[in-house]
Amino acid sequence: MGYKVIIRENWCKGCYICLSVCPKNVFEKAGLLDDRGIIVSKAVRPENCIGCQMCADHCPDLAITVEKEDE
Amino acid sequence: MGYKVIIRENWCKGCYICLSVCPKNVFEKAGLLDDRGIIVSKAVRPENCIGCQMCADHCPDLAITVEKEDE
Amino acid sequence: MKQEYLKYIRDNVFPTAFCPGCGHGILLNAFVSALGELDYDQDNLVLVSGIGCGGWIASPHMNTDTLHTTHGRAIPFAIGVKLANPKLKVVVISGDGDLTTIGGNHLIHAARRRIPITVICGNNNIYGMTGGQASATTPVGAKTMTTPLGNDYRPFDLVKLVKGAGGEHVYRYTAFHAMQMKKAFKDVLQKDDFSFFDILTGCPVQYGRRNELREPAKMIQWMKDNSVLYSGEYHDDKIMVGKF
Amino acid sequence: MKQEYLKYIRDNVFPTAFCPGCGHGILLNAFVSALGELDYDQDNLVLVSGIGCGGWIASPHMNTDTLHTTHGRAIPFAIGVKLANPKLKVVVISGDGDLTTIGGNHLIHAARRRIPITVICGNNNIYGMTGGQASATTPVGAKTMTTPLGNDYRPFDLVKLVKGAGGEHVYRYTAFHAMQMKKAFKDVLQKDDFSFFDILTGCPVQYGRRNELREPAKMIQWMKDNSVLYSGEYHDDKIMVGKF
Amino acid sequence: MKEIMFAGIGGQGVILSASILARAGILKGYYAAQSQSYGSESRGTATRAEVVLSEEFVDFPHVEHADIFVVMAEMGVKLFASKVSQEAIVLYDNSVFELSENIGKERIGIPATRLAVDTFKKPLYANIIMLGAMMRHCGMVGPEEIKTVLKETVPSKALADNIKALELGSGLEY
Amino acid sequence: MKEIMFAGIGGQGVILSASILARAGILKGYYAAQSQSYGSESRGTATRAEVVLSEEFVDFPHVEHADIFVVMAEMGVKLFASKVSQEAIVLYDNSVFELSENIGKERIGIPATRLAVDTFKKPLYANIIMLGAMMRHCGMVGPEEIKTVLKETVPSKALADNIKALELGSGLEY
Amino acid sequence: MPIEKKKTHLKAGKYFMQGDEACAEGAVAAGCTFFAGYPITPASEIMETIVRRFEEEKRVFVQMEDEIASMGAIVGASWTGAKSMTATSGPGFSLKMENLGYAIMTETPCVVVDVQRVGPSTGQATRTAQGDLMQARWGTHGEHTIIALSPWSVEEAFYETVRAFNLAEEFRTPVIILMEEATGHLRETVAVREAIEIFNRVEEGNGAPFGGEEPLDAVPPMPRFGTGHRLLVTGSTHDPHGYRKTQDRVTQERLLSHLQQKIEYHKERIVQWEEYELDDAETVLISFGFAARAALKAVKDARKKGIKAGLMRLKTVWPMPTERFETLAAQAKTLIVPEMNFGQLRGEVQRFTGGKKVIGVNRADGEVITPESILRAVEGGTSL
Amino acid sequence: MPIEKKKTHLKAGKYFMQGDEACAEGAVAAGCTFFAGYPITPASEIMETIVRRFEEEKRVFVQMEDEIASMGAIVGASWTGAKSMTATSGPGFSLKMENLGYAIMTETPCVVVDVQRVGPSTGQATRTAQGDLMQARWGTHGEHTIIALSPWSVEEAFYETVRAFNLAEEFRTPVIILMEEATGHLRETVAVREAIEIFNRVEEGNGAPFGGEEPLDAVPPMPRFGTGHRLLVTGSTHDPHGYRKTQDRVTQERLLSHLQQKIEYHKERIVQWEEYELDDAETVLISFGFAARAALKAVKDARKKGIKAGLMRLKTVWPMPTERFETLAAQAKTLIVPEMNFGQLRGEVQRFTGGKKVIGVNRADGEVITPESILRAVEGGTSL
Ligand SMILES: Cc1ncc(C[n+]2csc(CCOP(=O)(O)OP(=O)(O)O)c2C)c(N)n1
Ligand SMILES: Cc1ncc(C[n+]2csc(CCOP(=O)(O)OP(=O)(O)O)c2C)c(N)n1
Ligand code: SF4
Ligand code: SF4
Ligand code: SF4
Ligand code: SF4
Ligand code: SF4
Ligand code: SF4
Ligand SMILES: [Mg+2]
Ligand SMILES: [Mg+2]
Repeated sequence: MGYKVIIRENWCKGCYICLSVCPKNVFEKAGLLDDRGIIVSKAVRPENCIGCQMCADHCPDLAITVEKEDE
Repeated sequence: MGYKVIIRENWCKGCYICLSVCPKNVFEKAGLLDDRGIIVSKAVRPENCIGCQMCADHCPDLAITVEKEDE
Repeated sequence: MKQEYLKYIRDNVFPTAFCPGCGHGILLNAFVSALGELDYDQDNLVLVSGIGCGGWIASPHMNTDTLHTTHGRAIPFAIGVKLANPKLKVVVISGDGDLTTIGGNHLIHAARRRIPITVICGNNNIYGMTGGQASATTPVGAKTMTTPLGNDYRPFDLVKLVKGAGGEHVYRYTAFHAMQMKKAFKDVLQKDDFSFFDILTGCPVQYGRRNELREPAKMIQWMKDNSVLYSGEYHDDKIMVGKF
Repeated sequence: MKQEYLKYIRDNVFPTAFCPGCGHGILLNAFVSALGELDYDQDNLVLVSGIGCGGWIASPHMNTDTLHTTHGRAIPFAIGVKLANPKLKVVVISGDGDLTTIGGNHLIHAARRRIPITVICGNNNIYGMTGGQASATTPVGAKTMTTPLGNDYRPFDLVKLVKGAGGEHVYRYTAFHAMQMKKAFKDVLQKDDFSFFDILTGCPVQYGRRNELREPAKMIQWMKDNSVLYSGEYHDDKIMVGKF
Repeated sequence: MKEIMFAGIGGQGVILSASILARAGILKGYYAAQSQSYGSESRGTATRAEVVLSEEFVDFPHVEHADIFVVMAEMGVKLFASKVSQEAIVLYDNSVFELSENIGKERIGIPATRLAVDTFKKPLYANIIMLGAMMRHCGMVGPEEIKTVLKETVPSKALADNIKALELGSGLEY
Repeated sequence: MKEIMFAGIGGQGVILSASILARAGILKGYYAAQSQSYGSESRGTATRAEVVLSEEFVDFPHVEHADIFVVMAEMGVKLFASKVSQEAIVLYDNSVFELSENIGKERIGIPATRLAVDTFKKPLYANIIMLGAMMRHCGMVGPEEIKTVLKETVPSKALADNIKALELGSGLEY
Repeated sequence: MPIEKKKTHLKAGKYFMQGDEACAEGAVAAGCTFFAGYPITPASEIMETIVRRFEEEKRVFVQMEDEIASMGAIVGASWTGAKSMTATSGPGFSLKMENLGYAIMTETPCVVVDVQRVGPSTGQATRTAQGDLMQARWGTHGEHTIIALSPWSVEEAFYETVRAFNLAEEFRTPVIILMEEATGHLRETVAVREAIEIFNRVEEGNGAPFGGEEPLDAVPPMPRFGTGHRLLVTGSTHDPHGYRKTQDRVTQERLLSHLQQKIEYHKERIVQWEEYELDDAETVLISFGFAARAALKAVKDARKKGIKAGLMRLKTVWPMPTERFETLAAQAKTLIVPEMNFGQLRGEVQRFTGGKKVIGVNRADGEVITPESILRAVEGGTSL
Repeated sequence: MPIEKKKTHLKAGKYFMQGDEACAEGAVAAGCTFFAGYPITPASEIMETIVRRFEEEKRVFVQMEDEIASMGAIVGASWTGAKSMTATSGPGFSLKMENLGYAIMTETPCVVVDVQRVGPSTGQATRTAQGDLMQARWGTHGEHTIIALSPWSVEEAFYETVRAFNLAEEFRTPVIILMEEATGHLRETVAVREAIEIFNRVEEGNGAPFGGEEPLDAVPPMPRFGTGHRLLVTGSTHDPHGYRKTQDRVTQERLLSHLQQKIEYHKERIVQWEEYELDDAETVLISFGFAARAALKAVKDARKKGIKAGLMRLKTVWPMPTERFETLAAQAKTLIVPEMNFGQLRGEVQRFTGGKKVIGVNRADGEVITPESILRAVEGGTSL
């Protein structure tokens, strides 16, 4: 059983608060600018997620949802 | 040695606070209405005055001065 | 009031326009006497007030520069005077409706910034001039024109309000405490700090009339009976007086 | 934010107009999540705000009745709503400039009267929207557009101010305390009392930029490092958080 | 139509007098208008109260040329003399001041304040005494209407004194 | 007289570009006027900046018919096309969008954002790259004036990159 | 039309009331259920009456901390479906200006009474004036339109207050009642009718809750808070659904046009005036409020002297019946505007006279303007 | 006259400034030593510049808690002898109205800048408008008079601010500077002259400190606080010595007449305008502020097409040069008023045209009015 870390990419503004609050280092900056000129956050290590919701609760753009993976 | 209790009668409005604060019962209401329709306060027993200034300090109309009598 | 202190008032406007027994007059008396006892330089003093009977304490009675402003706004005008010429001593004297109801924001900001002015609230717990409506300091249960069945809302405790806003040098006295008030006025007149006075003056006509304190002497007595000198312990059910 | 809580926001206005990392968004997030966790009836909730970035937290983002009013006046409008229809839950969410600088009088009077509304101040210690001028909560020494050499004036401690005015149910959290904030929001959403929140949101762009907190993550870290949970003892040199 | 003007200083109750008169007029079925002027400095400054009684709606509801002028303080005379008709009856409190101005047609001194102090030990009902005197000259309202109004307006414990004052005024010999 | 219009979204620095151009114009002794429009929602909405350069005072200081249109975001095209002269040169960031509209006389794609990211690892100097390209077409100001202005306006640690960006833009082959 | 004939709360018959009191009774009759106020001479008696009557009627009265807050509170209350009102005088009216503009912008029905006293500034609190006529129209910033009524008697203070509420509801806009101290403090006979007409707010209907849709002059429905509409109300420029559009010129233009047209295109339902002896009048007087009573007396006195004078008396002062000004100007040899200020109405009339000069009879010293002074001007004007 | 030729604080030469900045520099040049402000778009840059310049010049800047307080503070400061100023935009301007009236009533010199944005209410903060023209005249309650200036360029923002201070001091009255966002945020070339003329306040002189003495139009001397004059300053009706007279009609009348006459009787020193190509103009345009620049361009374009058009451009908007309106109306075949509102100036001009209809070119959508739209009206007007 794991967690799904969903980022609504078009809502993300690249503030990287999620990177800093995640205890499991799940996120990284995406390499590329999107068409708004933003380098969004990516959940690159979702398998490490412990579902603590720190990222989801601290995202100022309501861009993150962390859900329990359905088995 | 005594005290002179001066009332500026035309400033007095007849609130009788002086009557109530004087520890020595120096004041009385004057018997008659003046031409403003007010029954002013009178220092009828100045000889009792101990110069405590309660009346002078509490008169809302700044109408009372209590001075040491010049010998 | 002493004869020599007449120079601090404009005697041509006496008798005052206040009702008989109006406690604002006792505040006036104490302030004039404080100046007199200090032989204060009246030409370096600017008195600022708002609108209301309390706004008339200084204007026109006091013989200094006076600025009788708009309702609730005395403090901003006073700040303009003080900041533009810091050498002047600037004292605001006005009513509870004026300074704490419509004007509450200016009061708390002045306290927060500790602008070096003195603010004296002639607090009669009501709007006297306009006929006796409830103010922000009207006690719960008190009858006013706008609360004929008794006031529902809690009043400010002005000492707590001003201190909560960051103000220092906060005092409270009643009209009964004419002498203590005078002494405290003398203290702050010699300083260049922010200070605040909650002076319970009592309005026999608009407040007293509706609340069984119609007789000025009775009002003074009531103040005496219900106040307690502050010495470290604050009782919410009493009128705490002193320095806070 | 959970997927199911999307119904509490108007997703057509997302992404928000806030700058990247704006702490107001964290407040929004917590409030939406509080509603979600309570499965709160959004049609019985009226959100009132003033002008400023803080005034945008609710309007247009939240999918409830919203009343985006004039600068500083959200509370009086909210009182009109609440008194005219006491069944509604009325929550004011706005900025520090709005609620405590220009609007401070309405705040203290609402606290005094304990009008049963909730007031949430998105306090970023600055005027964000107008380009970073000092507000009544800007710390001493902080650089702003209007205090380029550092702010001289003491800020309000909003907890003390609101309590000094007579308010009860007073809370403070920072953007770092997203979860605690959410829990407290849930508590007051279920009550019909006056309550007040000082939520330190942080404005990385207008405040942070000038005060070495340009990176949102750094700002959050700073909040974490400088705050202390209140448990009876109040330290003026720390950001005290919790219920007061 | 009759125009009646009352003048005095704050606290003398001239507005009350006017209002009683107007209400009494209403009871008689007249159109009535009553106005006044007083300052914020409502204590110790000149007050004026006016009543217009008429069979029908009156376009201009203020006194233009008072038919009756009731004046209780000297400062009222000068201030308002211009609004007094040359045909007017002037009733003034001659226990308070002497009327030197030559206004109106007939000038009648009523020692209302002295009578009030003598009778009630306070100047309080001087205005009602004057009202009583005025009533006789106005002719449009009678003691019945005024008493009815008094019953509705004054506190019950003061009613008897008010009626006494009214009768004192209306019964005066002069 | 030349009218130059810049368009983009908030944060792309179009106002800065315009202001640099205008100041450079002043250095050359021209009259310059520079204006802009942006919302309170200054983030993510269309921004327009205008420069008018002239030998003498210009009555109407806004762009009526832009001689040069520098556009860095697609939403700027539609919004401001009506203010572009039919004779205009249009410079657009073709690393951000493709210009489908048929505006102006000549349309030149400049991959400014891509160049900026490639060179400086961030999109920050795209506006200066565009400014460099624009300069060639404007003809009223040269690199010297612009560099002088840059020296006065940008933080010294960013100066070298800014100048590099300017030269990148002005030296482009197309 | 959502107009209802309703029994007046007072028994039909004659009353003796003060103008302020009649205004408050009018509000009760009109169905006002929310009043927020702040004391000020000479308007406090409105609040005093409201306190007493609302207690009896179980409606909501609140005394706020200032006039700004009072204005805000009545707008908030209005969005819950309440008919709401505030009352003040000059200094307080000035303070309300920002939130008055908010009510205009958000199309919030409410009634604002200004009992005019002598200004500028604190002036003379107990003295009468008509100095706020132009302020009522232009006191708030930005281009806008307003409705203002001017009762001339205590009886009209009652009925025009009812009309103010009806217009506020029908056109979703704040309506100002401009009274003078002279009327506010006047006690006078008031004939109360059996029944009055009430306009009930249209809460549900076609279209979005804010204007800017076609037709531009249509008044949009106004749902109330708490009924699932999830309303977006804002004083910033907004589209018909309430979304802020602070960059978009089309939205601004449509919104402003809507706000103007919903009133200007329906002047026939809003603008009321009375005419006295105008048929053959060569001297035409135009006036409003208390001044018009003196003017009417002057007209009658003039007629007695054989002067062909007549009076147009505005009941609605904003917008004005400008077309009628034009026809009257064409008819008149002399145009006279008596008012208790330095010529505010005169200036408005002057625009529509085809060049004919308008004579003012003005007084701004705190006393009511007199029939005599107006008659003198009538006589002077005819002998020009 | 207490006029002094003073070296400008800036070196003579050409500058590139924003309108807001130029306004602040004008204040510094004029000798303003006290500024109280509150942030608002699009006026904040005035405050931003003041902060920087006052720091350098050791003058007093204070950011107050709101616009009401800012207005109060500058009045208080003025009584200490300081030249004082505040700056705001629509919503804040509305809030200042009560204290603006106080400044008028107490004859307190000060300068109030309103950088106009789109209204009503919060409207569009970053967009331009001329919607506050009438509010500047009538926004505060009670009969009163005002002076307002309207610079049309950044350079004029500088010089008209200097003139505003001079007029404020000469006539002891608040002076309003009505700018548009379009000018406030415009960056433009400003030529700063070597020296400017400064009016120094008359502190000692004949007569009492307040008006109402003969002659009524004379400006009384204004002593400062702290110099032994024991001044009585009040916004209530007062006699020449400052004593409150709130019952007395004579005092009120004299005071009001004084406040009006000191400005109206000296219009020649206050009212300034410019004329362009009017000598033979058949189409006369009248405009102000930013709109006038578009109008001038339109006039020049029209001339190129052989149309005899000319422009009158108001620099002083209140009071207005009404006599010149009359002569121009007599000369013109067509009168056109372009402005960024729904016709506020047009309405004023319309009073003085002897019946000739004035055509408006109006725009209130937040964009600047364009020469093209005005030219179209000029062409349309001539082909009527
Ligand atoms: C803006 C404004 N609102 C209201 C008033 C009316 N007003 C005059 S005095 C006053 C109340 C004064 O109360 P307070 O300050 O307590 O003084 P008091 O008369 O009780 O001494 C009010 C509301 C006003 N003058 N201006
Ligand atoms: C009456 C008025 N004054 C000033 C403004 C300009 N203004 C808009 S937002 C704002 C400051 C908002 O600050 P705050 O409430 O702290 O919100 P933030 O943007 O920091 O979240 C100001 C002064 C206004 N809109 N209305
Ligand atoms: S916290 Fe949210 S907005 Fe910020 S980078 Fe992460 S996903 Fe993006
Ligand atoms: S839920 Fe916790 S562990 Fe998982 S991604 Fe978010 S912050 Fe990291
Ligand atoms: S206290 Fe003063 S005013 Fe009152 S009765 Fe005594 S002397 Fe008169
Ligand atoms: S000084 Fe004291 S003892 Fe003497 S009269 Fe006054 S109160 Fe009485
Ligand atoms: S009304 Fe009250 S406060 Fe005013 S003068 Fe009378 S007693 Fe004093
Ligand atoms: S300016 Fe500050 S408060 Fe406003 S959106 Fe940006 S970060 Fe947030
Ligand atoms: Mg009081
Ligand atoms: Mg803030």
